[in-house]
Amino acid sequence: MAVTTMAKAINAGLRKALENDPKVLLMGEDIGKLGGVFRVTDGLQKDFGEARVIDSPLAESGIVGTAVGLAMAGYRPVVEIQFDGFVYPAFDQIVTQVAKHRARSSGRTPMPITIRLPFGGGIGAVEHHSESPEAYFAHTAGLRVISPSNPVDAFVMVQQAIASDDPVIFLEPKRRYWDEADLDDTVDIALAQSPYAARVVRQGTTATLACYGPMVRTCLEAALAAEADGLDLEVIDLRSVSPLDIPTVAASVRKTGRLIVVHEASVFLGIGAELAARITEECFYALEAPVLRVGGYHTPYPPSRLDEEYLPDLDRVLDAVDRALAY
Amino acid sequence: MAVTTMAKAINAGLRKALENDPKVLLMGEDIGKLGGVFRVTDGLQKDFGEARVIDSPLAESGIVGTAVGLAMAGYRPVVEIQFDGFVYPAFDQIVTQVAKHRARSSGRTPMPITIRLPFGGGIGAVEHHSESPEAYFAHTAGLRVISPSNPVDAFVMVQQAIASDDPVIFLEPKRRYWDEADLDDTVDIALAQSPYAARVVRQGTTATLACYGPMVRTCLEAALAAEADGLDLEVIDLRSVSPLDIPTVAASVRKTGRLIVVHEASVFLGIGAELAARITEECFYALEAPVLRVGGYHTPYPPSRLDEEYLPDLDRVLDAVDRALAY
Amino acid sequence: MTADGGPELVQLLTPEGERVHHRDYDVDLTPDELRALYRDLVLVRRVDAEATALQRQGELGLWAQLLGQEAAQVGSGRALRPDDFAFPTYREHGVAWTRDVDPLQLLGLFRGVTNGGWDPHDHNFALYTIVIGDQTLHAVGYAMGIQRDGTDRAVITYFGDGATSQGDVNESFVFASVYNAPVVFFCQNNQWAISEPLERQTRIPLYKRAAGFGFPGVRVDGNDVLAVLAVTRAALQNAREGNGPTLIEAFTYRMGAHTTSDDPTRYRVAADLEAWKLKDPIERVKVYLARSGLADHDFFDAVEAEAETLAIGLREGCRSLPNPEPESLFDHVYAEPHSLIDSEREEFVRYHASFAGGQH
Amino acid sequence: MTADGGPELVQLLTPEGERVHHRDYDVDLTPDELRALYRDLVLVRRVDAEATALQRQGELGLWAQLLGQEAAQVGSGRALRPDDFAFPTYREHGVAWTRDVDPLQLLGLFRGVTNGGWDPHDHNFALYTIVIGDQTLHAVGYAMGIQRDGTDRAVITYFGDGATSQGDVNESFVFASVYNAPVVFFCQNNQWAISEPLERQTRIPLYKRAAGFGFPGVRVDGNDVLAVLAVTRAALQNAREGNGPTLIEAFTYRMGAHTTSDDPTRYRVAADLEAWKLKDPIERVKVYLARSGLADHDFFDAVEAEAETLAIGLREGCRSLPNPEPESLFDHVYAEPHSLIDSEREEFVRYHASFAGGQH
Ligand SMILES: Cc1ncc(C[n+]2csc(CCOP(=O)(O)OP(=O)(O)O)c2C)c(N)n1
Ligand SMILES: Cc1ncc(C[n+]2csc(CCOP(=O)(O)OP(=O)(O)O)c2C)c(N)n1
Ligand SMILES: [Mg+2]
Ligand SMILES: [Mg+2]
Repeated sequence: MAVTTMAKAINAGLRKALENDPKVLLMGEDIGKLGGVFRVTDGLQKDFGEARVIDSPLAESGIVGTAVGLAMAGYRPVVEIQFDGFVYPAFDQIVTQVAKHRARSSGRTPMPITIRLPFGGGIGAVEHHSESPEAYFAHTAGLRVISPSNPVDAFVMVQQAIASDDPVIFLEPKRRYWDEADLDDTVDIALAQSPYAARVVRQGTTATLACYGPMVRTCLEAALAAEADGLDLEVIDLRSVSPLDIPTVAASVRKTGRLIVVHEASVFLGIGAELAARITEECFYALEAPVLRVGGYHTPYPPSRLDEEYLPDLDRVLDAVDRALAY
Repeated sequence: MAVTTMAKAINAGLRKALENDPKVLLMGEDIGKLGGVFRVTDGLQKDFGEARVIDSPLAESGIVGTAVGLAMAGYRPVVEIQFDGFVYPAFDQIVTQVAKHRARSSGRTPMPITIRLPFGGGIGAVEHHSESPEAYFAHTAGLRVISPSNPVDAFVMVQQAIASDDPVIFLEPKRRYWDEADLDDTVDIALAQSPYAARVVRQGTTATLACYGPMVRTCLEAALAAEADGLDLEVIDLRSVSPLDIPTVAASVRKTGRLIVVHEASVFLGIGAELAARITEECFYALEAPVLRVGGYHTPYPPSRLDEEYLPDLDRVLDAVDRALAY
Repeated sequence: MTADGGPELVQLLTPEGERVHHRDYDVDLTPDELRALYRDLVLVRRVDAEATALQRQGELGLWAQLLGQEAAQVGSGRALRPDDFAFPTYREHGVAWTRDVDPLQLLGLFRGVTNGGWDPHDHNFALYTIVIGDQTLHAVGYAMGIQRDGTDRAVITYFGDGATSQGDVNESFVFASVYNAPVVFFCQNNQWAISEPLERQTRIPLYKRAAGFGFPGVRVDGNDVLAVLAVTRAALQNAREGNGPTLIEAFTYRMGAHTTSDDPTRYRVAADLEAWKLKDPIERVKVYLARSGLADHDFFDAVEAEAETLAIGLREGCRSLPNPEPESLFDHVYAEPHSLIDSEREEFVRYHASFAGGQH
Repeated sequence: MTADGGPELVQLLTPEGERVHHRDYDVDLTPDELRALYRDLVLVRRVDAEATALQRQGELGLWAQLLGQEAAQVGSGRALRPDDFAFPTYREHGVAWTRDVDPLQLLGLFRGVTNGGWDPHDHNFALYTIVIGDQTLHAVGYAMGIQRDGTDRAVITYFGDGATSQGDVNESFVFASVYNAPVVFFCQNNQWAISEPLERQTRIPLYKRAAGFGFPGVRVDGNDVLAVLAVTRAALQNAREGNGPTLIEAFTYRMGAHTTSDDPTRYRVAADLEAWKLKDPIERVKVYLARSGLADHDFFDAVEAEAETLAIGLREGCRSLPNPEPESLFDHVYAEPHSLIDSEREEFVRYHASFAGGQH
């Protein structure tokens, strides 16, 4: 047990994966000596060598495309995309090859590839460094899309992603890299909870907040603040956005009657849309208000001086709760 | 007035755009002498020359990227992507540049680019020739995404797309290229209905079917068949999937109390998810059943011998109507 | 650009069937090996012709013909070791033949009963790749795997002249060069990308592209099976010995349409076709074998007969290729259980059962 | 690869300030022009230093330093005609200076008050492009527009050594070559892509990449403002005359960190830095001007004084750069009315008004 940041927890998870399976490789830009721009791979090239921790040429399609070939050759590539806004050059390889190749080969050629993607805003960065592209990947059959909200999950989930024979888009909430928690790095991932199961991180009765990644902390803070107004909010950390754990959310909504989905990504066709549609179908008679969504606007991510105006925060979440309760 | 196929109607629309504005250029693979693999640009290079109807090198990112530069230089590029499955190499240029550049430049540099994309399945093609990627573009702020369902709309809407100072993803329902209709090619597009307005193509009272592109004909056929069972279905041709014309759909749902959204794209995070979420919010008390969705499964588009099992058809639409009425 | 490939063209067997020598490349083949190459060429062409016919008869939705490219594919395919790995496009039926893929398995994709067709690992031959250029990066990645395995296997990847414009193909050159990967880039320059002539993709010979990335490029007569074999063997050997990638431009011609849906009369003149007919990849081998007394009528007749049998088997096999089970839609999308797939499959089964039940 | 750029390096002014001659390139500048170049170099370096300081003081969120690349940027920028068009990356502050972009406008993006900053059309200088390589295709497209306009303008696009690995950059080479577009590809090889040395992107000198695509490539001493000016002028002239693209590799060194968030001590040795200090792009010009009596102390002092004033103005201007209006989020996303933007803006206004109303 030691207090660890999320960045260090992922580093520890990667280290374990490299230790446990000689076929695991890390690939990406600046992940070697520099240890990545967020230092998530710090020290790994030194300890595992340049053949297993690979500084790639500056070409995302090339990185993912060669990862596909390495997977065909029996390796388990873990790709780091430096920032969310730089994943698009690799979109064809991800959507056309990584996602579909297993089905194309009738299951003969699995794609055990993990694509690590620091995502989300709130770090005062320049354009392309604050995006939330998860919906693109969640809409793509063949991919799994998960995101940890805390260091402990980060440590376990990154190892589960790497151990999976399915390709996993692993979304790292970059603004939570420095959040700390007590980490027991001896936990056996085989016994850990499935990364595709949502988790109720706060019990409540008034309404349900569903969120993932960076918004989990925001929603917990909102729930805490709401206590003052006598509101008892339930908070669910989805953990996986593809697939979605509908039963866990539905069970909560049957209890609270109200659901608010919160994410940084644009609301229009964001994860909240799918969750709203499904939960409404599952819990039609239990819902006392329509599922409300709090998220990004239908605009490019703005200059960072507008981070706070753009990103969902405690107040916007509570405003939605008020609107839901007004029904 | 002459009976025309959708392919020929688009050809006529492109011809008008080339005639009316010397800044309009067509770019794409095999659009010159061959006239495109669907002959949509047939004869245009012969009549307008190689400088305005450009056979591009085989590189989609290059085609869209150079279109961005041409737009900056004051031109109106109309890009043809040969098939839906080949748009992904251009995804970065579309999402990062075409969609965002106008906002980045505070409106100083518009992106009057039209990207023509034959989309959808049902033509018995090999892999990558039957996809429905519209949700990726609809989720992307800065783009407009529209699709005609018939030759007359195709003729008008392609000209409206080209005339727009915003970038437009123009989805051509390839399996309907050979559908015919009477076309009056003298219509003034300035006076035509906005492409962003949905159209009620069949009045009804029992339930509402919302659809676009290739599914409009399918839904009209379903509505006709349903008459026999005494069901009076209203059918809405959305025409635009980004933005969505919510008022028109909401008005219909307030009347019918039931909505079924139909599209070929995967249901999970497809257009139906957004429409379901919004209409439920708008018409919470008017809905007698949850919004139901009929669409593709969460799988890659299958080998073409499974076209019929995969694609929504009359029976699947009516099955959903039955389920909606069962509430 | 010279229509005949220019002086840099490596050739060991002229269109007239004359065996010539080249300062850098040669092959020393036994009569059996020479006859075997001829047999390959004839059978591969016959498979292609039969598949084209099957498409005309409506048994296939589409077919991408290799007519004219037999030597480029057989020559390079036969240069491979069984444990080498090959990454094809959608036109490498001749290479598939050299990798012992049953021709019938090639038809599945074009008939629409599968998106794949064979087990890549049984044949060290990847599935066909339709999206232009994608496979070249897979090849480099696979070669990076070989480097880590520490074996002396090599990889070959196929692509066309049009593909050289794709970013992915050029990125594959960068990665292969930087990592010195054991990969051979085999470009079949058949002069056309559907309707676009070579001039739409480059203004210099394609083999020169390699120099810009720091590895050797060579242009070989793609209709000369011996030259292709020699050049590809050398490149593979180079890769095995740790000398990194080579780009081979096989200068050839697409004698047929791009695919059975294409109409070349819209964009190219018959004269070119006539000129290239004189450079037929099979005829020159036949002449050489006959002239040099390495094969007689009986041999040629036997190969023809074998081709006939092969064609009949293919015809029958194609018609009896089973359609996929509807429910197979949901198979293999994921390796591990997936709640959405499970619920959609359930719903799918319920829905189809509703017909059986005559509900509709 | 030779650390000194090798014999192919075009140089007109040695690091020691000695004017040398080159068989292919030369410039004939008046004393005024030479002094103007020196002034450019000094002021540009000062702008960069001041911006770096402002970041340290928390006035900027980030800054990408050009330290060491002044000559590459000023030399190429001054080779342009006002009506030529330039496409920068995020580091071309020196080029911006030559395009009369107010240095203050460069800070907006790094302060986070805008994603752009200036009117590209006023300066014929595109907005900074952060996504590596994207702008090279825009440059080729713009050049295609010029061809259709029928003018003799030319385009230049900047990118780094790392960018040469991107598919888009190589596709831009293909399109420029095939269309013979009037564009100059100006690659500042500063030896590093963040922490990755040149060897991660190529195993041969970058200027040779052009040969693979059928157009000329030249390597110039990127720290020699005269050589850069001469080589870029020649390439632009070539483009104007319809001879198509040229790749210029400006061999230079990133003297600072990649950006203010970077820590180069993790990945490179101080010795390199020391070696390159001896090749400083400004010092050599100063020595040359002084030795040849083209400038005296008064001149050098005056430039220093001007730099000081510029810096003060920049400091004050930066602090007073206004934050964007919250509601401006919704401006300019679309040119024409958009129902979703309108409803979100309404909701946004309602929400913020609710605070004013003290509801929360
Ligand atoms: C990314 C992508 N864009 C477009 C296509 C459509 N297409 C299929 S084959 C082809 C031409 C390929 O030409 P070439 O690379 O020379 O190979 P060839 O067909 O001549 O063997 C095109 C444009 C595709 N399959 N993939
Ligand atoms: C597509 C993309 N991938 C990654 C990045 C992150 N990144 C920013 S600068 C940089 C290095 C660029 O190196 P180079 O091209 O040599 O230009 P330099 O910074 O040295 O001027 C990287 C990897 C990016 N901006 N865009
Ligand atoms: Mg070809
Ligand atoms: Mg660099």
